[in-house]
Amino acid sequence: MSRFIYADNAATTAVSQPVLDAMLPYFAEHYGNPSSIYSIGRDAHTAVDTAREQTAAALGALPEEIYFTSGGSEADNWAIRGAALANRKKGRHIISSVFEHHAVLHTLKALEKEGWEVTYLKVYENGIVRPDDLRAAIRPDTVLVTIMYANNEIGTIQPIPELAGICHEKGVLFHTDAVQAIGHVAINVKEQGIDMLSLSAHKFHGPKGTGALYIKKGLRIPNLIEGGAQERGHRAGTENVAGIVGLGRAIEIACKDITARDEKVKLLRDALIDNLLKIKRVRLNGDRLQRLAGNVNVSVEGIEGESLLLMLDMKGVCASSGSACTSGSLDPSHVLLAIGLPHEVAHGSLRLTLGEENTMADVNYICEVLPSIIDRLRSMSPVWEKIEAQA
Amino acid sequence: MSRFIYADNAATTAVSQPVLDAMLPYFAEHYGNPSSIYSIGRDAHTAVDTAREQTAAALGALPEEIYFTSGGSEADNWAIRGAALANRKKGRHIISSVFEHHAVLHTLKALEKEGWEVTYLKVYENGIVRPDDLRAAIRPDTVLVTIMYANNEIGTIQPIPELAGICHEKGVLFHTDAVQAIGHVAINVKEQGIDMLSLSAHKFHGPKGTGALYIKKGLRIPNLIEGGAQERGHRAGTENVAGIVGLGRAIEIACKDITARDEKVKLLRDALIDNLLKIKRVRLNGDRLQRLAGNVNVSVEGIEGESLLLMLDMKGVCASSGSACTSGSLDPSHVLLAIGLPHEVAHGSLRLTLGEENTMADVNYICEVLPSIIDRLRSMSPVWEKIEAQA
Amino acid sequence: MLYSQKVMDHFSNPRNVGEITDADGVGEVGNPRCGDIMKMYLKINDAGIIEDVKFKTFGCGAAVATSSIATELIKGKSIDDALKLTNQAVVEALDGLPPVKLHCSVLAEQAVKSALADYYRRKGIDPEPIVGKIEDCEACALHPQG
Amino acid sequence: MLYSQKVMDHFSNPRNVGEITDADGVGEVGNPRCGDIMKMYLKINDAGIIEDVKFKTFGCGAAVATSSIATELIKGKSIDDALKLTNQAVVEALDGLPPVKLHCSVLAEQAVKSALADYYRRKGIDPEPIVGKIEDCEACALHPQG
Ligand SMILES: Cc1ncc(COP(=O)(O)O)c(C=O)c1O
Ligand SMILES: Cc1ncc(COP(=O)(O)O)c(C=O)c1O
Repeated sequence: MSRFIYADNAATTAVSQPVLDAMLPYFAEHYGNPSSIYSIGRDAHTAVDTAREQTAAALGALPEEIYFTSGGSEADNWAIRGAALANRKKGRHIISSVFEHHAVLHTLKALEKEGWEVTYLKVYENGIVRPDDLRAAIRPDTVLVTIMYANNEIGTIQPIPELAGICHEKGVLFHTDAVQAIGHVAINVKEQGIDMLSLSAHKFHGPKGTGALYIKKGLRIPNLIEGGAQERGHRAGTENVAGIVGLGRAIEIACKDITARDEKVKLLRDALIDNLLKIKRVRLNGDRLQRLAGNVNVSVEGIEGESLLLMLDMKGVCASSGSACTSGSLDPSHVLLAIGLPHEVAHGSLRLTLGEENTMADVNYICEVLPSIIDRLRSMSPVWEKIEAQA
Repeated sequence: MSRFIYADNAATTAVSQPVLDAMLPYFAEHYGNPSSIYSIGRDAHTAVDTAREQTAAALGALPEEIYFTSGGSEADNWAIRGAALANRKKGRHIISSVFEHHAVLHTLKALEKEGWEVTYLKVYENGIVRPDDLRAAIRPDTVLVTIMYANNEIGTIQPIPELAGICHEKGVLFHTDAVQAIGHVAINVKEQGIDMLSLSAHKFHGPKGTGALYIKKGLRIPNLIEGGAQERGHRAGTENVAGIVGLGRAIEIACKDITARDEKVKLLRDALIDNLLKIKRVRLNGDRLQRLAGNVNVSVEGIEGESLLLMLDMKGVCASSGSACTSGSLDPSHVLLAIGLPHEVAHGSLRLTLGEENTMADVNYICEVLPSIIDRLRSMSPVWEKIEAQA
Repeated sequence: MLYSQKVMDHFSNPRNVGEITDADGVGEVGNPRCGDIMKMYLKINDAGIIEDVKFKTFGCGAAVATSSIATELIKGKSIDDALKLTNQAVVEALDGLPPVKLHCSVLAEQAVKSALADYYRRKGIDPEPIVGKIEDCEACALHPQG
Repeated sequence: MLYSQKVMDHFSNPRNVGEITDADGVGEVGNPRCGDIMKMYLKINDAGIIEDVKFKTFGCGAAVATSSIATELIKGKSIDDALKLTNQAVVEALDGLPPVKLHCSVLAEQAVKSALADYYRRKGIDPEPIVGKIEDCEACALHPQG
């Protein structure tokens, strides 16, 4: 394999050198338990505090509003289950969207079994929630609205400040899963009226297994993980110090110069989209403009996604088909079905998510190898045979 | 500070060089998402599988019985809450002990609020649960027994195989928090009849923020963290690959040659205990023989633990007073109260936990500096004044 | 999810891909909703020997590989032998399949049977007593919950 | 939990440790169950000036440091000034205390008041109108839940 192109940055990213450098001393050197009183424990404690400040600064939050977790999934579970339980007396209605990440959807499904009612807002063909739909869905017993900031598959960015504004008018809590948005969209929780926000370090060159939940000061939700007094008594367990340090450094870097970085990545994305759309019966999924700078998601009629990925891998290109988190499942992506794709087309989707490390040479290479792979798979596809016959 | 002696191995340990070496490639090199289909994703997947095999081998379990978590606390929460919810129909009675870790106790407290009933077995002056007490406590509606393998403060080892045997006779699930026992006690879940077991990597030279729950094949408990299909659909969230790799390597090393290592550490421990007991009004907490090889826990009458720790720190000695996880709290250790210490004596406890890195020179140094620190603190203590007056 | 080398070999160099225009039996199983369709063409001589076989598949790596190996396993064999092809045999011939992909081996077995059924039908023979009933979504039922 | 340098300085080199055998007022507050006891000795001259002060403390680093700084803050001062000592002043003089340790500053304030109350009591004066009531576990009530 002569070339290697990583184009799956929405699945995960490499830990960057400055982040790794920041983390390394906390494995074997400053290995103290942050709860300990002696010097190496205090060093660890200070390091966690610094990461908390870095995270708060990146979000426009206060340090005491940041709670470290084991990742985006835990943060989503905690926020949603916590808000539901805390407001049980007020009501049992929650509003979300049909195309949330499974960390949100499966938590909601579990709550439905326990007696909560959930309204899932439509996202239409462009993959964007409509504020008017939210306004209409809010009821007196609605206790929580949770809408993702940017979709992980098709990269569409939701009108979060507007949605949060509607919630506040009506006195309803607003949570957003911002796992895909951090480092790509300028976020200020205060200005945007966000009450709770989930994030995950490995999506922005931090380590896997570390995330955070922002909880607005004054808001109280029950703990998901009980035990020691870590995270001011709200999230038990010895802190993943190295991971937290990595998260802090990574978010600091990711939230600096978002615009400049995005401009660069958008050029690559748009070149890639333009080229892919030249291939017969290939369509772009999700709004063309309201999308993350690096996200390309196309459906290729007549072929199935996994074989496409395997062939791309043989050419050194890392890509994905639907969400990496659910590749254990064989159902077509719920996101693609949500924007109206027929099942068979949803099966043939390809997600290429670019980052600042990618170059125009990468894009050119992908555009070079992809058409022949598609041709080859189509030539052996009985589905394509039918499409061609009908055309 | 000319000397540095780490004697708080029960709070946490340094990541060892072979463990760190094993982890490093998974940050910036094999950074793929284990759910991905391309080569760097498959590398990560294989690495997680290897760690699962290493963990299973260390416990005498099957790889598919191991579920990675973010640490011991999450594993405890998941096991206990999960078993309670899964068996809700059978009954709502749980048995534990009074001196469990807070990750267990606080989960039980939360369940009590939700309608479960919990019997907390006594641990007596020696800090050991009596099997007959367990036998007497089991009721037809008992669904779970959770007893820690070794106590984190006083290091006493519980008669787990016997306790598990009683549970099986009666058809009750048995969980053990083995966070402190791994690498110090030979554990074989099959031979010892353990249904669920929690562990945490950072207690045996693995990284912080990674743990595992062993769940016996065939046993099903609901998820604590919902979302993607990771861990065969039972624990969502992108895997902390580097952390899991570290856990695997660390447990492999820790569970090899336990006896030889323990013999060495016991010599240090016993020398330290013998010397400390020569100091006036110092007593050993917990059974002298049924205790972890590295655990020394003494009460020093007339002084308060934290000042002792601060003074030791100034002499380069890292120690702890009660559980590091709860040092945010000012209440005296519930463990020391459980073995019958009066409050004021419980406040003056000192835990020194030795590991294989410690030497007899370390022990000698501690024995050299400690008496004068104790003298100094006693000389300014109004409590000591009274003890002396009464004597 | 890891594929064996054998699976990857059959995926990247699938044997017997294509169509047989004058086939004696053609079968198609699966459905695009589920993400897998296999179409199999058989050329069978008067002695009841499968002289040639070709396939076309829409599906994942395992779907392609199981189709490919199934054609190899029946090519040159008698109809009777081909009827004995099981999904286990397909899995074994590929040195195993990930659990989530086992349904592909079922689909490959069904594709062969479906083509044989067509062969009998063309001859005016009711295939069901010989080939058995081919359930439409037998394979889909194996899909695990994500 | 991090202590300021000032706290660490007063903990490692506490000022005015000891007893005054012929003290004019002695106060003891806190209780060993809670983990903190402070005992304060005052020598007060006829002009109402605190000429000497000593303390003994059983407690954490913050308990020792707050006792120490409290003695410094009142030494050489008039009784009236000493009565104005607040726990906030103690905290400020130490460049802050971790939130879980704030109760120590309350205890230090109470120790001074308790010694002054003893001084008045010895003089046959009811201290309560002057010093106020010293609640037994006022400080303990500040203990946060772990
Ligand atoms: C006995 C015991 N159980 C559970 C835990 C919690 O483990 P962790 O801090 O890794 O969540 C600890 C240590 O902190 C422990 O000593
Ligand atoms: C939108 C979104 N939410 C949540 C998650 C879950 O994050 P993690 O895998 O770190 O738990 C992901 C990524 O996997 C995501 O893309």
